[in-house]
Amino acid sequence: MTLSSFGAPFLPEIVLLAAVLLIFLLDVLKVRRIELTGGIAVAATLFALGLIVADLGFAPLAFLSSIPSSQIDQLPAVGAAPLYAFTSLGLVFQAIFLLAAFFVCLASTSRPSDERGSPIFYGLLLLATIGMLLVAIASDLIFLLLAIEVTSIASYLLVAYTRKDVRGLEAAMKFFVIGALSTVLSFFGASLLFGAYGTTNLYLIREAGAAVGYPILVLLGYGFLIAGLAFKVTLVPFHAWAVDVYDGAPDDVSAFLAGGTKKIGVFAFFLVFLGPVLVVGTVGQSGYGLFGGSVALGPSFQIALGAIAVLTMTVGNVLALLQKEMKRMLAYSSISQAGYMLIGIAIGSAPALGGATLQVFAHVLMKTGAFLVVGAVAALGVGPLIEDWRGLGLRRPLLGTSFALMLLSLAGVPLTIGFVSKFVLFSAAVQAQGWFIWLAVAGLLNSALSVFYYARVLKVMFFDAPPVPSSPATTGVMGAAGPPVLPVGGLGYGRAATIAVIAAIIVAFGIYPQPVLGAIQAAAYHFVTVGA
Amino acid sequence: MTELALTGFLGLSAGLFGIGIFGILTRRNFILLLISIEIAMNAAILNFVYFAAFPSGTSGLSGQSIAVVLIGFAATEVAVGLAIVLALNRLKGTINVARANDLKL
Amino acid sequence: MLPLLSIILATLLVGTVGTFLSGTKARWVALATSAVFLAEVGLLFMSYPGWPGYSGSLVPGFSDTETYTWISLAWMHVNYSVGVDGISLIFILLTAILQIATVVYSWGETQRPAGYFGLVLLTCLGCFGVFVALDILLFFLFWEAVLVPMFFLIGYWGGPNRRYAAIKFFVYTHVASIVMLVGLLALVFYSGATSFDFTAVYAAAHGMAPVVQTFLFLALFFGFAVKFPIVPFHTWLPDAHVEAPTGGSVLLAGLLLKLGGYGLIRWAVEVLPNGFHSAQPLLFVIAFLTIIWGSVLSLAQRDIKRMVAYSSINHMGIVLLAIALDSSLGLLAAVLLMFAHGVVSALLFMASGSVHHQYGTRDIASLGGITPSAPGLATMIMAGSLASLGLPALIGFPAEFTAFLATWDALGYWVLIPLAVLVVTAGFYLWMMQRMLFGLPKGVPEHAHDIPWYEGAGMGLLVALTILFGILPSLLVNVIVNSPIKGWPGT
Amino acid sequence: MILGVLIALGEMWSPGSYTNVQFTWLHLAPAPGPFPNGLSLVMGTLVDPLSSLMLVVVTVVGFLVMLYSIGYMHHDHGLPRYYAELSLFLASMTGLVLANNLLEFFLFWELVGVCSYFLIGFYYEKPSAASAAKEAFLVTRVGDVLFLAGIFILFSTYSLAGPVGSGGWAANGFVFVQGSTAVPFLATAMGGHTTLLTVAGLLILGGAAGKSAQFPLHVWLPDAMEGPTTVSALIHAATMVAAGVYLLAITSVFIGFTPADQLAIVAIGGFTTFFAATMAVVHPDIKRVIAYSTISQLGYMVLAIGAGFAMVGLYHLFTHAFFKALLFLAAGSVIHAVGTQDLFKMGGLKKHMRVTAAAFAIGGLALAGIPPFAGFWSKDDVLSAVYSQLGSHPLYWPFFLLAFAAVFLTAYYIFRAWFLAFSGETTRDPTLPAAHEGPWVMQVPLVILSGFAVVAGLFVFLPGFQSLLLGGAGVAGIPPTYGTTDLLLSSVSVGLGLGGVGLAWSMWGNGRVYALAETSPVQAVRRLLLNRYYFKVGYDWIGLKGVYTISRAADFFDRFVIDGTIRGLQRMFAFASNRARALQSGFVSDYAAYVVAGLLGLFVLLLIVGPYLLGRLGGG
Repeated sequence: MTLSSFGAPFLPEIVLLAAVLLIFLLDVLKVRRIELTGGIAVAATLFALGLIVADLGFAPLAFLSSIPSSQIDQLPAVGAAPLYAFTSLGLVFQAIFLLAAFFVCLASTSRPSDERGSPIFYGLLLLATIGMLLVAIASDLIFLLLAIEVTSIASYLLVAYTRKDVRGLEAAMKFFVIGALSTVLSFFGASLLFGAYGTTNLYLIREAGAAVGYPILVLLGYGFLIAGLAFKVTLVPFHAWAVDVYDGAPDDVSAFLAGGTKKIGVFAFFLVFLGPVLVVGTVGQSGYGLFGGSVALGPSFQIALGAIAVLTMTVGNVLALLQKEMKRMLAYSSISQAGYMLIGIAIGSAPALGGATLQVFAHVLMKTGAFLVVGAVAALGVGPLIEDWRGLGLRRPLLGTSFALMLLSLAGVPLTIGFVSKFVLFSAAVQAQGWFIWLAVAGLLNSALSVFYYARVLKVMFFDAPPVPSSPATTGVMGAAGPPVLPVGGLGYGRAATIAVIAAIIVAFGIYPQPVLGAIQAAAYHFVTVGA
Repeated sequence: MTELALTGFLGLSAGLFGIGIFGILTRRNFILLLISIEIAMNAAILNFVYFAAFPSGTSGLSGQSIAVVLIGFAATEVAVGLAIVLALNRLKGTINVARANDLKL
Repeated sequence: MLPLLSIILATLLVGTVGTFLSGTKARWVALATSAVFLAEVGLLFMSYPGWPGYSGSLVPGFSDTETYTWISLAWMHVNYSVGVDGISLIFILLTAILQIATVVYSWGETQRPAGYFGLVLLTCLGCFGVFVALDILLFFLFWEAVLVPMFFLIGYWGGPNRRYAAIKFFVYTHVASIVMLVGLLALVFYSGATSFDFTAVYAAAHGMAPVVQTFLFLALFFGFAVKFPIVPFHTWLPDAHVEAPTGGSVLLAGLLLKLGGYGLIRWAVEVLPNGFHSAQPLLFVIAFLTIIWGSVLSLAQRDIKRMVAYSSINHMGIVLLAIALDSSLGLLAAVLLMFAHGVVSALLFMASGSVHHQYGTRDIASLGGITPSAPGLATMIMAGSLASLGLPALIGFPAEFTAFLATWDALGYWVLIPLAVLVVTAGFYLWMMQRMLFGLPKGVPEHAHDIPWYEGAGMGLLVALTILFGILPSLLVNVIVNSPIKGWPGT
Repeated sequence: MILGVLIALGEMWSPGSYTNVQFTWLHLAPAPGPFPNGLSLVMGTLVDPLSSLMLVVVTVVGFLVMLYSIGYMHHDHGLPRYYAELSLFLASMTGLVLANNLLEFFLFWELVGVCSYFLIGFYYEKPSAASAAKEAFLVTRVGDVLFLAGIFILFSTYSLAGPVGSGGWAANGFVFVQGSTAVPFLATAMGGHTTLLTVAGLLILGGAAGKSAQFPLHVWLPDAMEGPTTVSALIHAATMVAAGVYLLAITSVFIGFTPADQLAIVAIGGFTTFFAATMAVVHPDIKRVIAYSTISQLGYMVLAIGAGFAMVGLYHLFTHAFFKALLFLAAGSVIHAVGTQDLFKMGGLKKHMRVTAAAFAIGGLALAGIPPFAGFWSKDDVLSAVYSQLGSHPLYWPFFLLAFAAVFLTAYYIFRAWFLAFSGETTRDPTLPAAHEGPWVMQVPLVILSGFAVVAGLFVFLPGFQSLLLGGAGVAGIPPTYGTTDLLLSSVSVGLGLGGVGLAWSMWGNGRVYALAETSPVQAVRRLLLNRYYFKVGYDWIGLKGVYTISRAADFFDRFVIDGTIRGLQRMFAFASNRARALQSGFVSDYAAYVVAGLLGLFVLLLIVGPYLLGRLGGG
């Protein structure tokens, strides 16, 4: 018998919530050993992940499946206005989110075991994860935005959870201000749409389609909404906060923000512009041109998104070129990566959607991994500048190799997942033909541009001579005297395992992507065609 | 209600929103910043209320209920914001956001 | 029938990994791998028509093909699909030869030998893959996979300015391959073939509108032209060569440049005939430009490596010309030329590498009369130069003869341009020899000795092949002309 | 050698051509294009009158020179290299002679070129030798390139020529086909194509001129004297330089020249005879004097072939090979003895070196064309051959006369050399070592060659040899006939020859030295001649300075313009990146401003740009 007979489609969220409560309870009881709290978090995310994967139809775990397949990828009854709906693509995204959360939880168990803030860290992290999971099943604009806010508020606090670190607090402050501003924008846009359609339910909005009283309200509303969501996805020019935040936040938190939370914005874009709530293409037979005449709204959304995508990729890369700090360089590169995902949204075909989703998956692996490596290296006592990494690749071959793998994957070098995702994405762009091929060209040229700074890091890590051991940057590193050296050459089991696993996945799916790619494409296909 | 009234209401909320945005752009004091954000937020909430006043055949969340929810949400947001600024104030001794710019370039 | 190609790939893969892991014993592992590789290539030839001792009838199309599904979606299908024809066989043979020659030549490498030999093998692996790939993604994959090891070879084992050269090389070629990738994708999706397999694309592409074909051809051509390299996209080559370690230069000139020519033949000229024809005039202009430019510039170089590098540009220009002729003879000539240039330029780069090891400089003007102290080295340089300037009974001659004969047939008196350039080519080689080998000893240290045995062995192998195939070019030609192209028997 | 002579003898008994087995060197299956029946390039051998004649020369002289070298070179180092290269040369030369198609011919042609390169540079420590070797290779290379172009034209123009059903010339490997009658094969085979045929002929003439040092590609041969004298004797007098003449011969026999070509050939040959002779008149270096005379004599052969009598040209080649080798070896033994090449330092050597003196004198007489020595017969045939063709084109006249004038000069300069070296009482430069004869290995070849120099011309009267000459397909050999015109011609030329000798005796005999007044206007001419009409200077200027300057300029362009643009692009990105980073000011208010600006930008996109583009593109 399967769990679904209990009719518990929200089991993953419930599990995480339970874990949160348990952790805080233990905190109250002054039980703060990181092995324990972290263990709980790891177990919870892992179990939730298992549930989701089961729901996705992964046979070996079928006994775990909690959502009856009859509820997946179904349109609601006519006139019904559900707050949530299960789509297979949503489940894929939930899996991806949980994966990110799981990696971060696992890796962060390697922090000093007596750290006081650990319960808060794990609690907030799981809370944010719950919000992300809710985003993935939303089907109502307000529900969606509130779910996003759950994540946002949790992550504001997460950035500042140490409460002692000025940089962290400054980052949190900036994060909060810009975040609140974008929230306002999103809600204002939602209110305009509510005015235009008389409802916030995405299904009903799609049914209403072009039959609206005030198309200008639709345009403005979506304009505000794009601006609001763009904050999450860190699209230029709504990106400025991200660099400072990723830089200022604790490494593990940066990993979670860059690898995890920003992806909910991507799925929000999917919901608002594609899929069951397909606005692109349905609105617009009779649109409203500013200079009179009728204009298809959908295509002009596509043009706008395409423009933002190109802008985002270019600015992100150009700014990353000369960065001296490793974390800021990674932050900029993650901004440019967001541009690639937006390409998929701008195109809006099933292949493109699948490509973007694969890009999200790849990015979760690469960025989470990269930031975790940064954290690990920092824990070894190496400074924040790229220069400080001189010769690291030769002194720590395995660590260096896995980081090199992540960078190469970010640069889109073959035999890595990063190459596959870009390849599929750009194939989709070319396949869509029309002017989208220029998106592919722009994206590819950008990835060429990005090679500059990734290659620079590789050069520093592998070609340059290591700094003289006496310099402060390296005292206590590399097994010399210094802070208590953790197992696995100062990395700790959790981090070492996570990094190794991520590197392995990057290569494995880079060589044979069919399993994940097939599932994602199928889900994307359902997502755009269901009910249409 | 008439179209005219609606445009008037819309004008009001647009004005509120504009004031809020202007405040966000110009204020350096974190508290004033928070207040400006709330003003702009209220513009959105007001919108929901007016549009709810329109008779529309569609179902789903009603404007009023959304408004109520959003008011509650705004409160939480402010709470979090204050928490952050308190901690910041404890460390830097100021709530001037312009003074917190160590992270740049 | 064994999946020979996959076996070879596996051999190289295992050998590479083994070399990386085998520390100071790396050179032995590398040597063993190369030997096995060579033997397997021999088997491959035995099973191909046109090779003496082949006792089967001629099978049209590609032979030794294997196809397994790799990525299969509703809208795109990618296969692991490999196969060879006469043309690719020639290049595979070149790969095997250069690999073993390089390994032997670099026997004395002391700086992180494991990494060095591993990267050498990895480069050869990539090139082999490019030559056998019959699927666009697979092709592109190996194509890109070649860059990385070469990047590290230049960047770690290279000369004083190696970092700049390495990054320049990587970015240059990477940009090119990106444009090429767009072209390849468009090739698939505009032709309506959802499959990336060569045969499918080949079949579908012919139906495309000439305009589209032209654009696609130009995109692909740009990608290949940078690898060639073609003026004005050539400036990465001299820097890369000058900075690269000898082994790196050898593979760079011997194999990487050939990727461009092979790609052009296999993926552009054959697949997009209309685009090719409309682009022909452009190709001719570029080819002549490259021929003249390369040879005139090599005359100006003081660094012998730079000189050889520019002469490579000149030779590859002739290759482009031969391909652009779109005649059966021209194609034969192009393939022969690339094989010849592969062997000869490898030989010359090894020789200049030895010069550097022996005398600490590669500056032609500051050396002189090295023959008495190092007759072996002098002989190698002389052999390489004579072969490179197209002396009969050495491998360069049949290639250039056929090339120019084809040029005359297609273009008439234009052939006088490359012929005149031949004189210049002879000029700078002879001048180099006069200044460096002859005359009174200059820049030669006391008790200067000849090159070590392994360097001699590496070069000797190449010299032997130069002579063998120069006297019996039919060994190669009979294999080449059994390819399924240009109405040759293999069709 | 023995084998070579046997083949030649066999050829004498039964004229005709034997082609034995050949192997395919490169084969291209039939395919659309210029070679519809396919193309094959083969290596084979063809023995016919021409080749057998050359074979005799190559083998005999080769053997004698080898013999001579044992003595001459014994105190040089690097002897293994010397003999290896010499043997390689002989092998290649034999291959060239026996080649049965133009490609194979070209192959060996290049190989002998390389051997000559190596051998000229045998004393590679001497910069002058290394430079001379390079020069020789380069100048001949120019000729080779022209020759190659000629081959291309012939091959593709006549790819289908040949007996019907045979698949055509290309399919059969372009082997030489004997014209059935006195008409060359290809000229008739395709009928038209005369323009192309003319061009091809001129290009081949260019090749021959390069190899045989004809004007204007003559500069390399005098410098080639940097090599050992034996090499000069074998390669640069008897065999390799003659290869050009041989090429013209087989071309005229098997392929055929158009009248325009013939005129060009006559012009080149006739002019060169005189041109080279003038330079020999004043030169102080004994070897170079002989070298110039070689150029001039080659001119005679070319002249004959141009006039349409290939066998006559070869006949002169045959005799010339012997007496010119003789002269060189004699000069060699002189140099061996006194260790200098400067005629003005020698003198009075005949007392110490009777054999050499006699040999040199015999060679000189032969060269000067004094009967009954070898040179007389063949040169006389050449002249009468040209004379018989004077009617075919008025322009033949001047070159005919130049050739006649050259006879006089020849006789003069060679005996000037003889008197300067051998006559008189003692050496002018007392520092020279006491002269002595070389060992027997050096004297025997001198004697043998002297014998040839005397009798070689008379071979014509052997029936076998005569048939050999007559058997040369496609052309009529000219055996000496004593018709009135020829008698006249012969007497005139002999007269000129004697005159030259006489002049030489009057100026230089008995050790006299004729010093030209510094002020006399003739000095200008002398300087002009000594500087070889400034040809070498000019070539160096064009070839080295000119091209090198251009290439330097191109190099500059390459480094700074082409590569510079790329680096400029890189810098541009760096600059942009640097500037853009300033936007990341760290002030949260700025970030908020960006957000609002972005919002406005979005509205512009959605409300203005989007509709506009859609209007242009007509929908997404």
